Amino acid sequence: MDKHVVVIGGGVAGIEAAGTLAEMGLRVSVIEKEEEAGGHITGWHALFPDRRPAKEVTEYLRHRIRHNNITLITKATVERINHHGHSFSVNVSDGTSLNADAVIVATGFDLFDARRKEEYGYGIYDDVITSADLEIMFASNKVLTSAGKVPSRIGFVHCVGSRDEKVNNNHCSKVCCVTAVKQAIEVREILPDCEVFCFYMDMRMFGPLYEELYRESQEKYNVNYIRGKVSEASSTINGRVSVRVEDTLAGRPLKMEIDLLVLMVGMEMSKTGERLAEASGLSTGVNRFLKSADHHYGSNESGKKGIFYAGTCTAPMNITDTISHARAAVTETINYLNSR
Amino acid sequence: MSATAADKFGFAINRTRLINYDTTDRKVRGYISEREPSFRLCFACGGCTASCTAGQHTTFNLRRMNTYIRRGEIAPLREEVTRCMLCGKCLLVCPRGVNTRNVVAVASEAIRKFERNEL
Amino acid sequence: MKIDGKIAIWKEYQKEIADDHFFYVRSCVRQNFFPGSETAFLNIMRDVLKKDVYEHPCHTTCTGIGYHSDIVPIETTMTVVARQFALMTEAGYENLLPSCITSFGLYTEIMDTWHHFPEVEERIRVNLRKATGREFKIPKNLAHASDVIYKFRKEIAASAKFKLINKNTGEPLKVVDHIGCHYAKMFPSKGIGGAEYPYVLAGMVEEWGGKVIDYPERRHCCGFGFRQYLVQANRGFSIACSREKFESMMPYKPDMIITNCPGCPMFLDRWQYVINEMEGKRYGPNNEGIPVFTYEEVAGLILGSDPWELGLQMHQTDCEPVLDKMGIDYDPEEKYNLKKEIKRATSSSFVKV
Amino acid sequence: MNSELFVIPFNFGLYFILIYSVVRSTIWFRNLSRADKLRLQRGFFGKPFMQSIKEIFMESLLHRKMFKRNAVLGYMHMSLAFGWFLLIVFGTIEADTFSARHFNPPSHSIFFRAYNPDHGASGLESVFSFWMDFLLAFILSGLLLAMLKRFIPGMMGMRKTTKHTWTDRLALLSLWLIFPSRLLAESFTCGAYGSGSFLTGNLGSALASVLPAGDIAPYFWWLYSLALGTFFFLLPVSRYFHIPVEMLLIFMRNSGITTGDKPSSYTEVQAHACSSCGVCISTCQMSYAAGINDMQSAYFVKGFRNEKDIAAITANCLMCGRCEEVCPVGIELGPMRMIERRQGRRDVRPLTFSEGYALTRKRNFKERVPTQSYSYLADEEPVKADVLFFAGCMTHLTPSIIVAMKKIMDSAGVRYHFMDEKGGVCCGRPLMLAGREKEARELINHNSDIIWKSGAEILVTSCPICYKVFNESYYLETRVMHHSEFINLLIEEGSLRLGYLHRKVVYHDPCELGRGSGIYQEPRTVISYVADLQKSPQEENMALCCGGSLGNLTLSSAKRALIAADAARILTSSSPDELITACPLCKKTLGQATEIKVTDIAELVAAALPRPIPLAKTRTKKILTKTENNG
Repeated sequence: MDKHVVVIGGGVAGIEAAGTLAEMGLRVSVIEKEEEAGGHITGWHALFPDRRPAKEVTEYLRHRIRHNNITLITKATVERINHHGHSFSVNVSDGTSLNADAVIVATGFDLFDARRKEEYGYGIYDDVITSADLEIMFASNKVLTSAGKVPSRIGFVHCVGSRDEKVNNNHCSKVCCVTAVKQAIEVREILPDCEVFCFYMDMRMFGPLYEELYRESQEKYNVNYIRGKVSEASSTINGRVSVRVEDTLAGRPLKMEIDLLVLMVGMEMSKTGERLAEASGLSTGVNRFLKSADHHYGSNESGKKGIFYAGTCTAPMNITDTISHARAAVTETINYLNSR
Repeated sequence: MSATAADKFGFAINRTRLINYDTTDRKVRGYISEREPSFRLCFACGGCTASCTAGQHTTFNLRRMNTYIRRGEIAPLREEVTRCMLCGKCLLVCPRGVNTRNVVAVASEAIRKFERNEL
Repeated sequence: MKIDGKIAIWKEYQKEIADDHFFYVRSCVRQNFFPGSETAFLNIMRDVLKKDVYEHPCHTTCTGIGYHSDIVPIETTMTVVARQFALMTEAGYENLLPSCITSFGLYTEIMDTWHHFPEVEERIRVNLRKATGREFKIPKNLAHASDVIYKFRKEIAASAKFKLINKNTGEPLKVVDHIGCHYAKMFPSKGIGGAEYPYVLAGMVEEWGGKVIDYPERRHCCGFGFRQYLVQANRGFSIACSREKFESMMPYKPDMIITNCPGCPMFLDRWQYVINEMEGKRYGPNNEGIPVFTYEEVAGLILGSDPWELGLQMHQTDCEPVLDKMGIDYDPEEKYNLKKEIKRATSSSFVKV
Repeated sequence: MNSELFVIPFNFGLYFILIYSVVRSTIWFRNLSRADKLRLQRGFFGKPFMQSIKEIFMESLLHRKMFKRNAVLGYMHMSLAFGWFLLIVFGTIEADTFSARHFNPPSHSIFFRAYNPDHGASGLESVFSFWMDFLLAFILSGLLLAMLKRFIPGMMGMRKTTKHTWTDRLALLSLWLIFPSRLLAESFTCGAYGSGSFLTGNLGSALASVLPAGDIAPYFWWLYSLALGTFFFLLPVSRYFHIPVEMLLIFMRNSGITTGDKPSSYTEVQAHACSSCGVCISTCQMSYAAGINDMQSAYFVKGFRNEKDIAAITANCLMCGRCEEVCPVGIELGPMRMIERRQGRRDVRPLTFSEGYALTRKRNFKERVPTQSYSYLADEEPVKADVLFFAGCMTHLTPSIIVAMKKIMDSAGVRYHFMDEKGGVCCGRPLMLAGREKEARELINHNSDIIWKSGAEILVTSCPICYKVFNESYYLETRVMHHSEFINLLIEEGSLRLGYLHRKVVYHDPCELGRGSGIYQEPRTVISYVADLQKSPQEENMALCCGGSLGNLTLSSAKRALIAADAARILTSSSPDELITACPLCKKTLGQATEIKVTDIAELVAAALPRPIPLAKTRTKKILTKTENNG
């Protein structure tokens, strides 16, 4: 079957879709806006729930993309998908236009820009960082404040940019809770006598072994959990971050000085994805993610024949679900191409 | 608030209800966690309070007590902790397998010691 | 503190402020809290900035204080505000310039309500016509007095005689800026710099040589909240709020506090005395208390007007320490020389700059 | 034998221990309460005297209980104890008949061979020396088994051996030296003089042919005497003090003395009577099921005796009572542990070696400072009823039992009042188990008041824990019955018509109902009335604990699950259709540990009730002669 499929987005979903298509003998071109394919996972150090090194998965993906049926175009974005009869043409930002028999949209997500939650002072107070920044620190196996000091107390704020009408993101990003627990454990391993706090509204341990990780974080690593949404962060005279929250279980307001505040930033529909959807007439849901034709049995279909969705462009997902979703997208594409 | 302030001005400065985590004293929590490590496992679901025998006759709330202990708020617990009958129903209910009965037993002792700062 | 982070946010909240022909509406309480402020403002606008600021003799209170104290229903307030707009339209002005933060918040709220619910505006027009027979147009631009001073802070700095700098140490004065809650907390886009890091007073202070302090309880309310201080039973909350702020700013050893609202200077100033009476605790460098100023008083000071003419003697916490630091000479005996005050009050040009 | 110096260590040890034991026993006697003194005097001169003597013979010497537990184990203990006893007796007779004077000093008989190396030639003498050799062989066989037990405890039905203190190990070593050294001493002497019977003679001649027997013999006599001396000297601070003290304990027990609720002379005697034999460790489910081996009764009593800080191990016991059932010495382990639980925390300093010999112990019993108080309990409006049904806190978490009981009582036409329907007040036993005696009394008074005012004739409870405290600590005129007894009563009086359920079931005796209150038979008769009751491996007084016991304050849920799993596995080894128990706590704990359905006895009976439940007929039987129209 010498069909040609264009995969927009070279993240986990894009690579997996391309790899599977290539193995089935189709010609695939992958268009990735960054210098390198791999997606957000390249910045990650260890993955939940078993804290295996992220390198192993990036290795798997790097191997996957190296198939000779795949041509990878990096540092390029796609403005529009044009539909002519049974085939598509895709104009790429570097001026070229690709014809394709089918298109898989795998534009993925953007990490919420924590600056938009001004009250947490990201970008203003030195020791307010995001979970992604912390993960980079883990790569160097050293967790230090901006002043190079070893923190004696670290706070994780859940639901930053998720489940929050004020930043127009009412959806839950699913993976930040379990990431916070994982990072809390990693901090406690690197800094055994550093107190760790998680400020949460609900602990959403949705996947397999997630609840066990949560229990282990309490039992073995003595992580503290305070139920309440942090309202504001401010800097103190001794350069720490002062945090205000209501301990809703005690029914009392609470204030605490922290050396490092980690914001668990959520997932949003990627900006480039949004522009592409608009230009190509693909409908997006209330949470601005791409709207699948059917929640239950058509989550890969876009409602337009020949255009399929894969991965977190439809909804927040962990890596396991993203890969399965990508494989499902390939099946749908192959069925479509055969039935045509 | 001193009595003079109230009569001189007709009002006094309200005491803050804020828990300042940097100044609260959490010795009781340490005392309990040492003797009953499962105390850490509590995620405040309230199952114990729901099944509590004493809880039907008086204000005894084990979930709130655990939370207050974690925050070092010991004063409000002085009377409450003495009301538990150690009947053990909460043991059978706790989804996390916290040894709630031993937590109360150790807590009542710890709080008494804390009040007489023997801790 | 990453300053570029703040600047990035300040850029996002640019506000459109008219540059002349203002219709000035006074505050109903500021005159007796800090008498010199509004007069100083008018003189600065007219004499220094050469702006046309018209003050209609029949304009009234915006009844915001009543509305926020649950005494005056919103419909009545809206009708009074409509009458203010009518006076402005009749006087041929389009740029409304309220002196009070609560009024500014109220006008913004009402205009926004009318924007979303035109039928309410219609109903109010009918009310006004029935009550006074007047018609009104929605003001083209609404800016608070501190916005205007912020906008022309450079011009004021140009003709400034003093700087917010400690004369004998050369260090910029450490200034706490406290913004009235109704300025930006309800409509962040309507405040310069937004609600989290408002820049309206910070801009002035930095322009005039001072250094702004960012202390943890910066956002905390000063305690003025109408139903808090009006009702004696709640007064304890009001003073507790002020104390919370003082405790939080203490470590930074601020030299002065600059405010832009009728209530904040009043309570931040008066409550220092009450806290001292109740708990024997004084704040500020060497425990002399932290002087509290309105932005007009600060502008007046750096333009070199006589502190007593600015009404600084009305402050509960003495401002002399700041005056000494800035090197402003003042005559201590004249402070309470009322005879002179009465004579001058009856003279034609009340405040000479 | 020229020098008789080697006798000195033996004499010193023997006279020391004899005097010490007598003095200490008199002190213990003097410290008894007046009532106990009278009991003991009556015990010595009354009927119990013969019973005690018989028990001393059967237990102290023959170790009958050990035999019942395991023949090899029994033989081992019997050979050492009874064998040594006979050795001494016949040694004295031998010395008496063959020496010039009667009533020779004890050393004379112990070292008889040393004094008469060539003894044993004529008829009677050879009979005696043969008999003495036979006894020595008998003891040595036991000793061999004892050494093997150290390394292969399994061979004697023991799972683990006790971890001994260093004094015990030293005493053990000296005990193990005594008989081999006697054998060698006698053999060398016989070898030198060609005398000796089948054992010492043959061994002697074999040794003599190789070694200069005559010169070596004295050294072994010295070793023999030294071993005896050290053993006797260490007796008061070692586990072997159990030898003399157990006899005193038997007399005290048979004359009716029991453990009170405070440390007393009797608890002292019991503490010193414990031989750290380890039978309780092998029986304890905490050991073999949950892998906890530091809190068993052997260690508790040792800690109690040496005043160690045993607060932690005191609390970490299920109070199931299995160890008390198998304790060969018959120490009241439950009450002893409860004494320690009632003690408040105090700083305890373990006794040093020399303090071990002190004749008196100043046991400061520091009462636990009450922490709980229940003044908030409002007086409840009493409700008149013939039968009071007190479900118990735990039963509220197993509603199936309550539903079943209601069906049964309605079907039997019982006019009952469900006393703790709205949650009620705890019966007080869990508090008592945690040593909070005074606080429990508050709850007991509250509940007693309600029961008194209800004027009920029968108080039925579904929880054995409540049943035990109602029986033992409440002062009630009401007849207290566990619901299994009550159902049995209803069946006997014909108020309950029941069908037959063709189900193969096994019954688990809850600790507090079986061992705790002696109710073994009623539940079994009720069950076999409605279903096919099978035997289970460990039943009645040796029934397994489900692991959920409130007796243990500090056990983690994971360890409880291990015990429950092990108990459930054994109980359901005959794979019955259902596992029946009579306690809500056992039902919940075992329910989580096995696939097989775990139901309460009330549920089984309720299932056997004929469908539909007939209108209650008049109750004809004498106990509940109430004419009723409806339930």
